[in-house]
Amino acid sequence: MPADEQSLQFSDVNDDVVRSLVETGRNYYIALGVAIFVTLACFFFPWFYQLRYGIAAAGNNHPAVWGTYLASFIFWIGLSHSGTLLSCVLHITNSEWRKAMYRSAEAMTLFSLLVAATMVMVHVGRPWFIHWAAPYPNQMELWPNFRSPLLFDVMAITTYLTGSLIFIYMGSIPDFAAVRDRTTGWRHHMYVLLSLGWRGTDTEWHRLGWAYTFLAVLIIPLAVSVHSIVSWDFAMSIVPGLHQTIFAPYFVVGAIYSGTAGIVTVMFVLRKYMGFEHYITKLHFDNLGKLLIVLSLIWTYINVLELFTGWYSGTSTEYEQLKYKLFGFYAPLYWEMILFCSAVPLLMLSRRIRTSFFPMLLISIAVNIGMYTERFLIVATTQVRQYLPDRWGTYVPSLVEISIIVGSLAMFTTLFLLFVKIFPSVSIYEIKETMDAPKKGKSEWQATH
Amino acid sequence: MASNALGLFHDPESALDAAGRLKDAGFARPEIMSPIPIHGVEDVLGPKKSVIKRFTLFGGIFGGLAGFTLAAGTAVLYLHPTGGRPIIAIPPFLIISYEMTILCGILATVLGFLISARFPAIRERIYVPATAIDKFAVTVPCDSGESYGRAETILRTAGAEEVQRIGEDGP
Amino acid sequence: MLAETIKHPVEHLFPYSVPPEEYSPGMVTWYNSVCGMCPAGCGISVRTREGRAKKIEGNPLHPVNQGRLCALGQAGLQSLYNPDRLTAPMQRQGERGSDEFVQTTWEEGLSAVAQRLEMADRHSDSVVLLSQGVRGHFANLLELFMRELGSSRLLHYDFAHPHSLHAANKKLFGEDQLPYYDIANSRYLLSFGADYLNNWLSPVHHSLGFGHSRQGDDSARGRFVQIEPKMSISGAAADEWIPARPGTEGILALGIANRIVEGGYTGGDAEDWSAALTAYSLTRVAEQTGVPAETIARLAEEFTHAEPGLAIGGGAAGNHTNGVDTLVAVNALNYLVGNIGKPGGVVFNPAPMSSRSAIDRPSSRHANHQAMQDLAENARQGGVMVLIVNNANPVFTLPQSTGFKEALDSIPLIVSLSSFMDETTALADVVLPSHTYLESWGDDMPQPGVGFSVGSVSQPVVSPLYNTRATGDIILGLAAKLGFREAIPWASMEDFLKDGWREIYARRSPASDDFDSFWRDVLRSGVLGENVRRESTAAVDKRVIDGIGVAEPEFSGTNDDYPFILHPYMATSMYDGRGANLPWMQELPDPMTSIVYGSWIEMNPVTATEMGVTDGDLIRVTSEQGSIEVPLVTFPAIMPDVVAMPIGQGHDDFGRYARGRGSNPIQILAPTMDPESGSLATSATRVSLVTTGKRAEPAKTGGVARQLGRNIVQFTDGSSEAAGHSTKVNGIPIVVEPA
Amino acid sequence: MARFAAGWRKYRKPGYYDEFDYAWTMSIDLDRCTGCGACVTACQAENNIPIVGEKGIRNGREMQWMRVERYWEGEYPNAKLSFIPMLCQHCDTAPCETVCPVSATYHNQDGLNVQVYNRCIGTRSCAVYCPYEVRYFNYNDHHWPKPLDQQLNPDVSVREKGVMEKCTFCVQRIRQAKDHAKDDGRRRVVDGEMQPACVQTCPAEALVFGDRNDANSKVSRSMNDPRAYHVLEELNTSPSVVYLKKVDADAG
Repeated sequence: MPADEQSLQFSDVNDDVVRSLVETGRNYYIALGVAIFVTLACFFFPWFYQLRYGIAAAGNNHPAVWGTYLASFIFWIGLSHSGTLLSCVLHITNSEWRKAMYRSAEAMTLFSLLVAATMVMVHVGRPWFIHWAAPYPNQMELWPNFRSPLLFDVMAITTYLTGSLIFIYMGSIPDFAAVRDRTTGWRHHMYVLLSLGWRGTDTEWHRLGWAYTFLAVLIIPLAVSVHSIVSWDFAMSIVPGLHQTIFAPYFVVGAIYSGTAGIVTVMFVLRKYMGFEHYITKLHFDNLGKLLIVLSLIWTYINVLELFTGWYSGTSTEYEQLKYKLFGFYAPLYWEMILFCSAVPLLMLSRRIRTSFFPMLLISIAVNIGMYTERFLIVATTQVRQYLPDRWGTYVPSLVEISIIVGSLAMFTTLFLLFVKIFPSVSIYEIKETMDAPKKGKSEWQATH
Repeated sequence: MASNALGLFHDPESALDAAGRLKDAGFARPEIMSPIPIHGVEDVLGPKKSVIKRFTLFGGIFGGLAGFTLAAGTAVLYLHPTGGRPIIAIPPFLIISYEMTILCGILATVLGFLISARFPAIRERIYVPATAIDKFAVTVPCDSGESYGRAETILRTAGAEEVQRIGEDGP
Repeated sequence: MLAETIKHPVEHLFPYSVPPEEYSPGMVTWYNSVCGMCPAGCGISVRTREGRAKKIEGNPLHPVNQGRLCALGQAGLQSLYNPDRLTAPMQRQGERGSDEFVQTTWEEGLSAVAQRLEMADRHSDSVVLLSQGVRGHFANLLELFMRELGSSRLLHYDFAHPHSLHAANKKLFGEDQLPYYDIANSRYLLSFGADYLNNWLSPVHHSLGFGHSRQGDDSARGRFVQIEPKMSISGAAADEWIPARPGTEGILALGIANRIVEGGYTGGDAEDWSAALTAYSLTRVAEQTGVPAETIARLAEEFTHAEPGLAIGGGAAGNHTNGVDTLVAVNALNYLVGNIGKPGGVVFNPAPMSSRSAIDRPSSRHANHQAMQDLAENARQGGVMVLIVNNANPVFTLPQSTGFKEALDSIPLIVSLSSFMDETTALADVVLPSHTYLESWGDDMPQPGVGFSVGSVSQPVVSPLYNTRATGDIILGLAAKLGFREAIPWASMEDFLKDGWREIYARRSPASDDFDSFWRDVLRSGVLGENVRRESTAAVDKRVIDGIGVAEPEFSGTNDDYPFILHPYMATSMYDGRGANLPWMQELPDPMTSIVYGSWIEMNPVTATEMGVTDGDLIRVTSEQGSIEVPLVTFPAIMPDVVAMPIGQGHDDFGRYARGRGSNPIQILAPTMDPESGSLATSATRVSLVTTGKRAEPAKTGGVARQLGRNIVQFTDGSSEAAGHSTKVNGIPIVVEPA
Repeated sequence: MARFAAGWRKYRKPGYYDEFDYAWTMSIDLDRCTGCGACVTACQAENNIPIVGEKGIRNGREMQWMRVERYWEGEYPNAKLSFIPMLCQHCDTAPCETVCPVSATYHNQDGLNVQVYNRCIGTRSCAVYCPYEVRYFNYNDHHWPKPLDQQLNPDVSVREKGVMEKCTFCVQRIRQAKDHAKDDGRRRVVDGEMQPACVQTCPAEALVFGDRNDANSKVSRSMNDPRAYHVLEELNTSPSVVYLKKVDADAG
C-alpha cells in the first residue's frame, strides 16, 4: 500500500466516492453534452441515412461485402474483454491491486458490448428484421440456424452481456447501500431500489462472497469462448487468410490486449478527472504495464506464426494473400499496426515509463489504434484476395463508415460518463478491505465521554 | 415485549468478541453488521452453509440440456438441410449448449444468492447507517427487559461505543 | 424514420383497365418473330404476359439460330421499352441540331412531308431515301414507293455491310449472293480476320457451327485458326491465333495457296494457278506478312489434309485498300482444296425467297462509302431536295472526313423515321417515329442464308406503346397522301405483307390448304423453309485466276508521324453503335477486357512500357483527319504497332444511356477506300498516340485476369486417357465431420 | 423410444440429400464457350437483375448472377485467352448455407441452393463464405426508368435493398416444368424439358442442364466425360456445376 494512502480513513472513502457521484462540475456537463451531440451527429444521423439509402452508403462492394462495421464490432467486443475477464481472474487469485480499478473495468466491458451490439445493427442489410436471428417461437415457425457461427455469436454475446451486467451489479450492491444512506431525493430512491435493502450483516457478506466467486468462475470460460466464437465467424469460412486454426487464440489474446490497454486509458481519465488519485496509483499502472508487455509479446508471436504458416504453405492462395497483406494496397496500415502493437509496447519494459501516467496513456491509445487496424485488415485484406483472381478488388471505407466509427467512440464515452454518476466507480468496501481496519483500543468517541 | 439490543463498535475485533460472548451467554445467534466482510466470523459463531453452489450446479446442467434441446429440437421442427451437414449437427450444437450452460448457471447463481440472502428486503430490518461507513454493529434479539440488560452489559464490557434498544419492527 | 426505410411504393398489378383479347392474367403467350437488332435475321420467339414482352428467346424452328440468340438479340426488349423512345411525330422548332422539336399529329406530319415531295420535281432524283439495310417485302415496298416518286436514289446503308465480300464472291465465283459457310461440318477453319463468333455475317449460326465442330461429334474435333492483328473473340476461341501484319492477310492466303498448288494440286487449271502464284513464294510471303515461313507451310499442310477445311475472310482483312483481292485470295483457298458446294465447305445460296420479282432491283442497293460520299457531295451542290432516313445513322457511322453532317445543312427537308433520337434524327426537320421491330409487321429472308431458301415473318408481339407507326405504314401513308393509289393500293403493311406471301403460297406446289391456314401456320412457326437449293459450280474463269494477286495495303499517314495502325472493331454489345442505348448492352462486360460503359484503346503491354504509359492513362489518338481522347488499356494479344479500339460508343445523342460516353473511332478514320468495292478501308488509318497526362480508369467488372497457377480453367491435350479424372456423378461426398 | 432412435439416425445422416426429388446440374463445356456473353444478358432479362449503372460498377456493385471470367496464359505472340462462365455452383456442401444465421439460404427438395429473399437480413456472411464469389448483395434499392419496368419478369421477385441474391438455376422455370409434368400426369420432368435462360440461349451450346439423378440425361453423360472437373475441387464443396476441360493440343 503506497504511503500516500496511510492517512485515509474509512469515512474518507465514502466521502470521496459519494462526492464523485453527487458533486458535478460544469466540465462534466460540457463533456456529456459534447459526447451526446457527437453520438447523434456522427453515429445516428449517418446510420439513418444508411437505413434509407442502403449499405451503399458504406464503401462495401463485391468482393468486399464486409467492412469497417464488422471491424468495429470485433474491436468493441475485444475491448469488452479483460474488463470483466481481468476482474474475475484477479478476484479468484485475490490480488489486492484489482480492487481499486475493477468496477470501471467491468463498466467498460458492459458498454463496449452494448456498442458492439449496435455495430451489428449498423452492419446488417435489414436491421429491422434482426430479431429473426433470436430463437423465439413465431408464427412463421422458423427458427434461427444453430449451425451458423453467427448464431454462436448471438448466444455468446447475449450471455456475456447478461453475465457482465450481473457481475458488475452484484459487486456493487454493498456500495449502493453505502451511497444510499448518504444521498437524498431521486438518487436516494434509486439506490434504495438498487441496494435491495443491503445491511452488511455477516450472512449477507458470506452469501455475496460465494455468489461473486461462482460468477467469476463462470465468466472466465465464457469470456474466452466469446472471442473464440467471434473469431470463428471468420475462421469457419474457407477464405484464405481467415481459415486458420490459430484464429481463436489470436482473437482472445488480441481482445485481452486491447481491453487491457483500454483499462489503462480509462484509469488515467478516472484518476485525473474524477479525483481518485488516492485509489488509482502507480501500482496499478505498473502492473497493467507488465500485463500489456506479456500480451503484446504473445500477440506478436501469433502474428509471426500467421505469416510463417502462410508463407510455408506455398499455395498460391495463401501466398498471394500474404504478399498483399505485407506489400499490397493496405501495407502501410499493416506496418502501422506492427509499430503500435509490437514495437511501441516494448517501451514499457522500463519501469519509469510504466509508472508515469501520461506515457502510459499514449501507449495504451497507440495499442488500441493498432488493434483497430488489425481488425480492419483481417476484414479487408482477406476478402479482396480470394480464390478467383478475376474477383479481386479493393475496399476503401466511405465517409459514413468513418463518421460511424467516431460516433461509436462518442457513444461509449456517453455511456461511461453516465455510469460514473450512477455507479460508485471505485468499490468502496473493497478499497476499505485493502486499508487496515480500525485497531482495538480507545476510540475518539469514548475519549469525548 | 420483544426487542433487540444493538451495540456499535469501533473495530471488528471487539465486535466479534462481543458476538462470541453473547452466544456463550445463551442468546440467540447474534448478527454482525459491518462495512467490510469480517474474517473469522465462522470461528466465533459457528460455520455457515450456503445453498448457492447447488443452484449454480443445477442451473448449469439444466442450461446445457436446454441448449442442446433448443438447437436440435428447432432444427428438426423445420428441416433446413444446409451445407451437407446432418440436421442434428453435434459440434455446433455443443457450442450452443456450452453458452446456455453458462447463461443458466449465472442466472441460477443470482437466484440462489437472492433467496439465500433473503433479498430483496420487503419489510424494514434493523439497520444502522454508520455500519456502512466505519462502525461495526452487533445485534441480538432480547425477549425481555431483563435479558436486554444482560445483553447491554456484555456489549458494554466488550467495548461497545453505544448500545441502543431497538423494537422488533426497526428503530 | 426506420419505418420509412422499409416502406414500399404501391404498384399496379395489371397494366390495363380494358385488356386486349389474347390477354389473360398469368398466362404466357409466345409470339414468333424476327430479330431486328442486326442483319443476321435470326428467328425469335417472344414471351409475353399481361400484354407485355418479358423475354426474347431464339425460335427453335429457325434454321439460322436454331433457338439460340446473342446478347444483342436478348436486349431487343430494351429497345422496345427504352425510356428514351420517340413517342409521337415531331417537327423541328429551332435551329437544326438544336434538338428543339414540337409535337404534331400524324396527319400534319405526313402532309408536311407529302407537300415537299409533291414540290420536288419528279424524275430528277432529288428525293433520296436512305434506309438501314432491309430485306423482304418491306424492301419491295420501298422500291415501289421510290419508283412511284420517280427517284432512283434508294440507298440501303449499313456500316458493317460486307461490300468487299460481295465483290470478292462476284469476282471469283460470279455470285451475287453471299455463300453459306458450313462451319459446323468443317474440321479445320482458317479465318482471315473474320470475327465470325462476334458479329461477322451471322454470329449465332457460326457459334452453333463452332460448338458442333468442336465437340459435336466424337470422331473428330474441329481445329480453328484465326489470323488477325488483334485477338478477337473468335481469336480467343481459336486453337491458334496468328498475328499477321495488317492488310497482308491476303498475301498470306496466297502464300498458303502457293504451297497447296506446289504440294500437288490436281486440278485442270493447275498451271494457271501456279503461274498466278509464283510471286508468292514462302520466303517473300513470310517476309511480307511477318508470319514465320514454317507456320505458313504448316497451315497449308493442315488445311489441305483437313477433312474438310474451310477458309473464311472478312472483318478487318476485308477493310483494307486491298480488301477485295484479299477475300478473293481467301476464297481461292476453298476452291483449291475443292470444298465448294461440299458439306463443311462453301455452299452457294439460292436467290432469297421473295415475291414481286417484277421489281427490277439493282444487284445491291447497299450504299458503299463511295456512294455515301457522292450523296454528300451531291447534297452540298443542292442536288437533294428531300432526304428520308429510315433507322440509318450515317452521321454517327461515317467519318468526319465525309462531311456528311455538314452536307445535311444544304438539304431543305430531312425526314427521319427512326424510333430514337439518334445523331441523324437530331438534324431532321420532320420526325415520324416508327415502331420498333417488336411492334410492327414485316418479314425477312436471311442473307447469307443457310444453303436453302428461308423466309420468316415478324409480327407485332405487343400493342404499340406510343403514338408511333410501323415504317411500312408510314411509307404507305405517304403514298396515299401522294395519291399512288393504283400502284400502292394497300391500306396497311399487314395487307401488303399478306399479299406478298399469297404469291409465295401460290408458288408452293401443291397448294395444300387455303391461304389463311397457311398464313396462320407461318405466323405460328415464324419461319418457312423451302427446299430450294443451288447447284454450286466450282469452275473459276482463267482470266480471274490470272488476275489473282494482292497488293501491299496502303495506309493514310506516314510511319513517322503516325506510328500506329488503328484497328477499329465492332464491340460485342454495341454492333455499329446501335446497342449503345440499351442498358443491358452498356452493362455487358466486354469479353476480352471486362470493360463496361465506355470506350478504350488497346495496346501491346510492351509498347506501353516503351511509351511509358499504363492502364487508365487518357490518350489522345490523332489521325490526319482528327483526334479523340480515350483511356488506354494494355492488351496481351495485339501486335506492337497496332492499336485497337471498339466501335459503338461516343454518341452525342441517342438517349440517356448512350449520350456522352466514350468516343467514336469512326470519326477519325481516313476516307481511304478499296477501289474495287468502294467500301471504306476502316483498318487503313494510321494514328499517333500522345498521353494527355490525365487519368481515366475505364469501369470494369474483372480483377486480375491471370490464373496464378490455380487451375481455375483446366486444359487437356484432348487424348482421352490424358484427360484426367472423371467427376463422380451421383451422390455427394460424405461430409467429414468431427465427433 | 424407437421413434426417437429412428429420428436420430435419420437426422444424423450427413447431407440428407438422397431424399431429394432432383439433383439439377449444369455442365459447361469450356471447349465450346466463346465468351460471347449471351448467357449474361439472358440471365439479366429473365431474373429481373437490376441495372446498377456506371457508378455502381465503378463501386464494384455489379449484380450479374452469371458472369464470364477471363484468364490469360502466356505473352504476345503466344498469348491465349480462356473464358469461364461463373455462376452459383449450387454446392451440395455449400459453405454459404451453414453460415446464414436465419436459414435464408438452404438446400431445397430439388437439390438447389436456394436464397430466400424475404428471410435474408443481410449479414452478407454467405458472400464471404462463398469461394466462387457468385453471391451479390443489393446495396441499395434499384429502379427501372419507365417503361423499362414493363419488361420485369412477373415470375421473379424484385429484390429490395439489404438482401443477398444469386443464381437460382431459374427456379421459377423448374417450378413451371414440375407443374406441367404434374398436369400431364407425369411423375417427373423429362430431360431437356426445362432449361435456365443461360442454357437456353447459349449460341455455342456450351451449357447443358438437367437432372444428374437420371443416369442417361444429357448432363449425366457430359459429367461422365473424361474432361469433367469442378472448379476449386480441393475445397470439397461438391458443386452442381461441372466444367469440361478446354482442349489445348500443347497442354496436358
